[in-house]
Amino acid sequence: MTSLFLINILLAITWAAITGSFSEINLLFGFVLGFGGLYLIREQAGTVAYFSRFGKAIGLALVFVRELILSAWRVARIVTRPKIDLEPGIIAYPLTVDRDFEITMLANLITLTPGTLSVDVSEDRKTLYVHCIDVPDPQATIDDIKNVFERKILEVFR
Amino acid sequence: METGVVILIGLFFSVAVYLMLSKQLVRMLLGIAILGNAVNLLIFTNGRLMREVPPLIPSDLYTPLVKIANPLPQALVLTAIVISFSFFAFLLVLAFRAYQELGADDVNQMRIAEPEHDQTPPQGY
Amino acid sequence: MAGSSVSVDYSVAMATAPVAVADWLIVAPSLITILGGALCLMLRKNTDLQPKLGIGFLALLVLANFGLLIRVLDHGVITMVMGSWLPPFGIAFTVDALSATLSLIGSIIALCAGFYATVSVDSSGRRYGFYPFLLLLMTGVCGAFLTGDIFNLYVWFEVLLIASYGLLILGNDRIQLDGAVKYGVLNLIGTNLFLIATGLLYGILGTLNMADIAVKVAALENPASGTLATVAALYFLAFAMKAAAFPVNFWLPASYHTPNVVVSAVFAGLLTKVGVYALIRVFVMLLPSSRGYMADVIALVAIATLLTGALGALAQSEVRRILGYLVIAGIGSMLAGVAVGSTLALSGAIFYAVHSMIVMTALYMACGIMKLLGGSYNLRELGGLYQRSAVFAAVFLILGFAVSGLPPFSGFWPKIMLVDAAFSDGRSWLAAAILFSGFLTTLAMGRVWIYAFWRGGPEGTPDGQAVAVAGPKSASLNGAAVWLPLGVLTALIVYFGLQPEWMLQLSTRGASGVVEPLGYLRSVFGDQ
Amino acid sequence: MRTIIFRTIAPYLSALMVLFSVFVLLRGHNEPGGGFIGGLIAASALAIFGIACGVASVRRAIVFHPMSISAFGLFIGALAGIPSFFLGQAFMTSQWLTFYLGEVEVALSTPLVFDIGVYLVVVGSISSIALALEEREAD
Amino acid sequence: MSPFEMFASDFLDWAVTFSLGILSVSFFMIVYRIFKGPSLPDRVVALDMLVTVGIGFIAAIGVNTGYYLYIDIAITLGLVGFLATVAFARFVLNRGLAGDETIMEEVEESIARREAGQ
Amino acid sequence: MTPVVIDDTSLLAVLAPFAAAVVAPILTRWLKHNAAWVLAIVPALIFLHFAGFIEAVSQGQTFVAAKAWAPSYGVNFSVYIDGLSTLFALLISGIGTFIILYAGGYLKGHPQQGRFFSFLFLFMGAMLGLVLGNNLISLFIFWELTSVTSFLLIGFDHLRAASRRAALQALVVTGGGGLLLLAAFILIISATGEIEMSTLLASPNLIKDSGLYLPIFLLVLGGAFTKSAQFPFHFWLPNAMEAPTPVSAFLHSATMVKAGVYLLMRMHPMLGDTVLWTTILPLFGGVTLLVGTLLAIRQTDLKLMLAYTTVASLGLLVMLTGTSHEKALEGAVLYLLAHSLFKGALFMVAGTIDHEAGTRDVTKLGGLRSAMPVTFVAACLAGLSMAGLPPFIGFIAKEVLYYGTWGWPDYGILITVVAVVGNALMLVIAAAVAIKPFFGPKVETPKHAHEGPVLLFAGPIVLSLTGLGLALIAHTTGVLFVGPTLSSIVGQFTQVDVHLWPTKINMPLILSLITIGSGIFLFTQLDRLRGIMAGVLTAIGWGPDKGFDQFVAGIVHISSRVTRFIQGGSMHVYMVVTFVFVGLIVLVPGYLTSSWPAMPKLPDYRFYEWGILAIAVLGLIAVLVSKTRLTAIVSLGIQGFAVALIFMMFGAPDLSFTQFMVETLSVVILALVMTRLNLLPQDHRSTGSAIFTGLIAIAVGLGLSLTLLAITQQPFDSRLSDFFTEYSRAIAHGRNIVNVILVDFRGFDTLGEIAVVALAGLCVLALIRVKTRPDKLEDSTPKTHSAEAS
Amino acid sequence: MIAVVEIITGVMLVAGALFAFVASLGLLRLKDVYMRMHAASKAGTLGSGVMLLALAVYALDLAVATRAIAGVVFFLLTAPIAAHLLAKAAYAAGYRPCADTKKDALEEVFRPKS
Ligand code: NA
Ligand code: NA
Repeated sequence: MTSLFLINILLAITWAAITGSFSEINLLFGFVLGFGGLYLIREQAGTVAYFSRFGKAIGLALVFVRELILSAWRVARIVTRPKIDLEPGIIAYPLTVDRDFEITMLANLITLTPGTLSVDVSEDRKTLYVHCIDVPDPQATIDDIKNVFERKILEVFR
Repeated sequence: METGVVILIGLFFSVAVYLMLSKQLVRMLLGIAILGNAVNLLIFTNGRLMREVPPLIPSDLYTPLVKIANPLPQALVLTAIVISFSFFAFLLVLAFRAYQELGADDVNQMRIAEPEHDQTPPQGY
Repeated sequence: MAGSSVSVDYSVAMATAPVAVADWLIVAPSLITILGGALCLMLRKNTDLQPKLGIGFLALLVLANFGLLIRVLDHGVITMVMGSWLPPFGIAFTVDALSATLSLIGSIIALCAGFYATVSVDSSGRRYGFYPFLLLLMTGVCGAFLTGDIFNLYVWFEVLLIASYGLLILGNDRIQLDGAVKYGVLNLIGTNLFLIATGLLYGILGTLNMADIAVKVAALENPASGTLATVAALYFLAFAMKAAAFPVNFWLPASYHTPNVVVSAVFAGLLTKVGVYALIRVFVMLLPSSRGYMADVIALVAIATLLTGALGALAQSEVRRILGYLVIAGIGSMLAGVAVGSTLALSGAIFYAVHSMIVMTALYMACGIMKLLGGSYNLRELGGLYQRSAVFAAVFLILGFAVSGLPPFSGFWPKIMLVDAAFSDGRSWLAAAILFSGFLTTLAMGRVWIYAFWRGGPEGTPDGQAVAVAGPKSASLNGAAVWLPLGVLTALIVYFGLQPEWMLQLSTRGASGVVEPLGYLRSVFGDQ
Repeated sequence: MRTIIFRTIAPYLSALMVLFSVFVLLRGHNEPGGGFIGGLIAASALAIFGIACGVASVRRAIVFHPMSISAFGLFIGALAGIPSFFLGQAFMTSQWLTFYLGEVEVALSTPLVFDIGVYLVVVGSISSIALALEEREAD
Repeated sequence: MSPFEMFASDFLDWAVTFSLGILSVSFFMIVYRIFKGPSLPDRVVALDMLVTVGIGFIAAIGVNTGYYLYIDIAITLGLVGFLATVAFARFVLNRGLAGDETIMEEVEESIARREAGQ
Repeated sequence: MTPVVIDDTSLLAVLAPFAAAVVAPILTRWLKHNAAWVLAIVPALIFLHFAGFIEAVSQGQTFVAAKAWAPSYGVNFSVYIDGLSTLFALLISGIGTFIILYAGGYLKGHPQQGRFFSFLFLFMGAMLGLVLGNNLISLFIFWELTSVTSFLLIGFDHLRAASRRAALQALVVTGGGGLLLLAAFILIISATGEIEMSTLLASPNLIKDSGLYLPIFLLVLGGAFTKSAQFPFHFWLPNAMEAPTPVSAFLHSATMVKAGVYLLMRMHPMLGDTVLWTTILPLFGGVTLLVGTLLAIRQTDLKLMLAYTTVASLGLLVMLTGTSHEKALEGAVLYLLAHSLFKGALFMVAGTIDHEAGTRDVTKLGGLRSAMPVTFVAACLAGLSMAGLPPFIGFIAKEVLYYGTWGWPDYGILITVVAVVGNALMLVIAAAVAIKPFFGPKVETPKHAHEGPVLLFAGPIVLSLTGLGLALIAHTTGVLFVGPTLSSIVGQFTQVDVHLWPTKINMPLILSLITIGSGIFLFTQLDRLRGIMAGVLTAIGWGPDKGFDQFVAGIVHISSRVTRFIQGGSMHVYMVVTFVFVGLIVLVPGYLTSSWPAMPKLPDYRFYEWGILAIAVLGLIAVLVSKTRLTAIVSLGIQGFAVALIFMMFGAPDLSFTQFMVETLSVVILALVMTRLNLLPQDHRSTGSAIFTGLIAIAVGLGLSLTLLAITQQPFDSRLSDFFTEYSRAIAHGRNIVNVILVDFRGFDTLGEIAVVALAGLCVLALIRVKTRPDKLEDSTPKTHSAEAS
Repeated sequence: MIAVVEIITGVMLVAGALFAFVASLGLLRLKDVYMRMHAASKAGTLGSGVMLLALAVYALDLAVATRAIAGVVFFLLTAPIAAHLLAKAAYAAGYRPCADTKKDALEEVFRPKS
């Protein structure tokens, strides 16, 4: 429940930020609204426990912004080549993380980072299928992901 | 200012009508959607056009200093958009159900209310 | 900073004079129906409570409209400006004899339908909103009759249109879906034309308030200028579609026989008449000169409509479809009034509108009873109803003669007024068409009568013999629910036939109100 | 659509969107926005929620039937015009009640109530449509 | 007004014009993709992209006119754009699984292309 | 002499039958057939009431009574009492009395006897209102009422197709004619400004001077000829014999059929004595007379024979009225009186024979003399009067009318010949009907014939005796009835001297003798005559009666053809027609008033604004050319997106906001719906229809563009928006003017709008949730199935 | 100060626009839908995000800035999900990746060779 409360605070702050007035009345109102918002998703809110690691999430976010810029740059380089010859492929990435939220984060990060795009997660949640825009060596890509993102995610959420 | 938009509106109407004159219910609906836009643009243009200045009053004034876009047509169009959207949604689902039950997308094959071979009226007394 | 902190002269922007409580009657119909509709919609799943609620609100509506009419007769034209914003800026509801009369009759019809529906609409129909639809349909109808703002009129048109969709598809029978597609698309086109015309009119005059429009159009040095002419023509087409006039009447015969019979009854009573009302209001009051130079066209349309309707009625073997065409024929008569445009003609049209509203509704209800008694809507399968119920037979005969315009029933008076007006306007052909259409209608209804009532049984019954009628006397025939509404409407028809004076005065007053809209303008702008 | 990734994020997205919709609604009187747009945003939120987590969970979430919400909106929308009756003013004449909590000015007004009515109607109807259609999908 | 400030404002004007320019170009490229397809997913991606570019466009106009309120429109556009993409994804999925011929043609085509080794 | 205004008793007298109609069923349920005795009091009292006027009327005095009915349309419920109307009122109420009695006996034990009584009374009331009516409109109302009630009476035996046909025939013919009469009356009113018969009669030349004489005359004829069964409208009358005998007696003796003649006589001062009148009326009357008698000859059914002679008599009356010759008119009046009496009596006799003997076929009857003595007497008296033999009123009538025809300067000889032939043949029928069944050897009849009850023979005997009595007091009859009636017909006070026995041998007497002689001869040849006529008719093979069926069938056929053409059931056609008219409407007025816009100059859009417009265009094209509807939907998104950008470009953030949302949601809903639709990908139009529809589309677009352009080139009155801008914040406390307009300035629009949204939601719910029943096409009875839970 | 802001804004606008352009180019040039998604979901998102932030910077207004950031976060959350859903749907529906695609691990999941 504490986590719920936490995220509610978070929503209240978001509200205040959006409306641009941090007066207590507005925060209070934001809290009420946030409560309303959470009420809608009370069933799914089991996952909110992870928000307790809010701090580390910031760090992760930074990494991920950097990666995003890189990947965008890479796309730019690819598409501006006079002749595009790539070896795309869909690889099966064996997941270590097993919680919905972790999987989700990982999948999103992968999508937003260079040359990879999560297509699907296997029913047993053991495998993440990733489309790579250019995979001369699939294993290299897999390791790359393992060492950069999955590790980060694990240390953020465990 | 208006000319370009006016011509565009004409095009909108033409396309809308052309689509509505299709025998295919779905294309008719696309036509109706476009017709809605055409009408909205028409009302909007009737209030005369001016570039960019929205009808908002700055937070430190009671009446705007600069000339603003005509707000009334905007309000009317807003109402019209909402209404045409509601009707569009309804007709869409209606078409869907009609297709389900009558098994036809070609409106000329929808002949249950007015059967092809209609009974002739009774004679005699 | 709050607006209150500056000093503005409210009196230049808002009506500051206190509003008499009785003037809230102007908005009462809209309020009652919206609140009632919303309430019924909230309690949608309580199918037992719904009819009680619905009928209650409809009864309130009738009372309100009655009060409104009284008020109008006492005080002349009355206006309420919504939000107190001075006309032409805010939306004004301006009620004259014409609006009040039609609004009252319409609400009476709705109430009757509400009663009738307790039998003919099942729990599924109630669950999926019969009463909300009916109430909000009335919001649209009354709003359309009472409003004094052209765009607002458009909004009410849409309200009653969407409500009518809901009623039309209630039950989702295949035939209904088919009818609804045609009804839906064609009517949507009609209202879009209305909207286009209104947009253009705003572009020309820069105003939406009807009284203001009337003033500005009158002020134009050339009221027949091209753009205005186009606008007028567009309005005519839009309202003609709404009114199901030839040659844009397709939607009506394609759909009116498809829904639950009580829905047909409501439609027949209300929908097309709103179109006619709008035609009168806009053409006679707002764009008189346009009406002037379009008179011949309108007359032509009227004649064509009269004949289409009457011939169509003769061509059917399904009673509800016959009635659908009779609705159209009636519209022809009203258009004739608009074509001539004199006070006499218009009062004839108004009287006829009232008559047609009542009689068509009653006929469809009778049709429903026919089905309950005889087990079919088809003339080939009907028969022997005369033995089945002499009272019902009498009622149907009265309705049949009334719709044919035979004396001494309500249809007779407007008919002679219209013929008279047509003759004095030198439009003998129009007069002839009215009479001939009446003749064909007599023939059509006579045929219905001899087949469904006098003949001993369905087609093929041996001559001189009576066979047991198909439909077993349905339980739903017991109790007042079906008979009371039909009785009330028939009584009105006979009353207006035997005692036409009141309606005559009312319609004359309504007509002169639109021909000479001075009272209307005064009521909106005050004495200037 | 049964995919963990979507199902995990959707609720939060929806919650954020609902929040945003209320924001858009409340500031509509002074900035672009208002009941209708707010309502549409909220409806979209519910639609996303429904597509991701199934209609049933949405229905449970909003407790009332969407059409009842819509009806309620219509109801208060009409009611909002009535207070002026008691002041001898015309229907829908706006009434303003401005008071201060701390330094924050809170203005309650009949137009606001009306706009909230609009919001509810739109949320109710549109989500009702979306959910009904989505349900067909599911079955 | 210092030369630097003048340069700054000129630069901004140029930047706005430039960005609006290339965004317009992008628009056309996207529209072309929508025309061309070849497959529905391609078109949906393009539509999604159209929304994205639209957001940028709105931002640029916001800078150009100084109406920051356009940012809300941009955000909303983002929201509903996402909804649209989701809906289309769903559409593609169901149609594909339902074996709708209009989609299957496209699928065959994509397979054919694959076989053809393009 | 100006009419004397009298109290409302006469009005009540007219209304009395309607009251009786209401009580009749109750009374009958209570007293069975004996109710007739009580009910007959009503017409008897009416008779006495109007008898009270005879004295004064014979002095040339006239009376009016009036009650305002629909004053704002100048309609009164009023009566005008003069010679003509008095005579008719007396006939109607007098004969009516005995008809009621007769009906009591004739329908004894019939389950619907009560209803029958009320029909009779309704009819009687309508007739009285008609003949006494002073106000044209109220006169017409009663005129149509007679058609309506006769419809009910003729169709009384409704299980038989023949009755239904006859009833419809009567309704169509007489009702249709009524509409012509209505037109005539309305023309009269608008031409003369007068609505009361009395005032019109006061200045009879109003119509002739109005310039509308011809149409009015023809329309009046239309009404009168249909009602009075003049050739070629005579056919409905014999068919009306399907009605029970009392009805026939009433309809065909005194009343309904004579309404036309009444009208002609009533309008004679206003319309008569013109070339048109004196040509057309005698022509049609004469033809009708001959046709009627000849057709009567070939009948064997007593009632039909009488019916056709009624047609003939009406022809004779019209012919005489047509002469506008005073003596002939006097003959007409006498003949009218005589005919009412003997025809009423004979019908009842025929009915009695039918009732007692079980057949009406004259060839199967004979020797009833002894079985039914009283009826026999009545039959003889009436028959002799019909035959025109002394000392009966029929004889006097014949004398006078011969005198009149012979003396008529115009076509005197011609119509005299016609009259002689007609009368001779009528004598034949009289003999056949009144004499033949009673004389000769007794023929065995289906029922064992014996004298009927008093209810049955009271009528015939009284009426036929009256015929005798009036003849015996010929002079008084002339003074009291003929004179006053003639006065009203010719339009000024006239006195006549009627006597039973001719004073000297003169032309009329000779003509009578010829008539009688030839009549008796023909009677001996009756069977051969019948054979010849039958042959002739089968040779002709067609008659207006068959014509009626063809008319009805034809009009129904035409209507169904027309309707199928107009309402073909093809949605596509409906759309095309609709948009053709839209196209015309947006182009034609502009063309007629040649108000095209000035040539516009290219707007100064920035390149990216052009870009937006271009995208819109591309989107539209994409929708048009899209091969599959999926592409179409996506392309729909493009144009909507572009529209939103256009709104933003012209300073409408709220609009573009909304447009973005709505477009997306439209696309979403489209996608959700489409998921389950398997539709034809292509929009296959033939090149021809593509061009045609394309032209329509272009016309609409072009017309609207031009109009819009012309409008936007005019100066704009922005005072509404200025007002909103002025007070949006100052009074309405809102800085977003658009939103303030939506929730405050024009909040009522928005209220309606959300009503629409709510309803749309409900509609869709109903559409999706309510399951369509297997294939039950229409049903208004409560549906048993229930919908899915929601 | 204003000048600096203007410079930054300008730069961000240009950068964002370029990214968006690149994304569109990718949409145009890349071979199959899956590869095009790469372009859209990365460069596109970044481009619009940056331009949104540019507006925020230019506004110099906390409310606007926070809203911009909220918006960007939202995009970053939604873009990959949109791509994922679409890719999954496309693949499930049977759209094959282009011929160059050497390895296809999903092949046996959706179309197992039996
Ligand atoms: Na739209
Ligand atoms: Na109607």
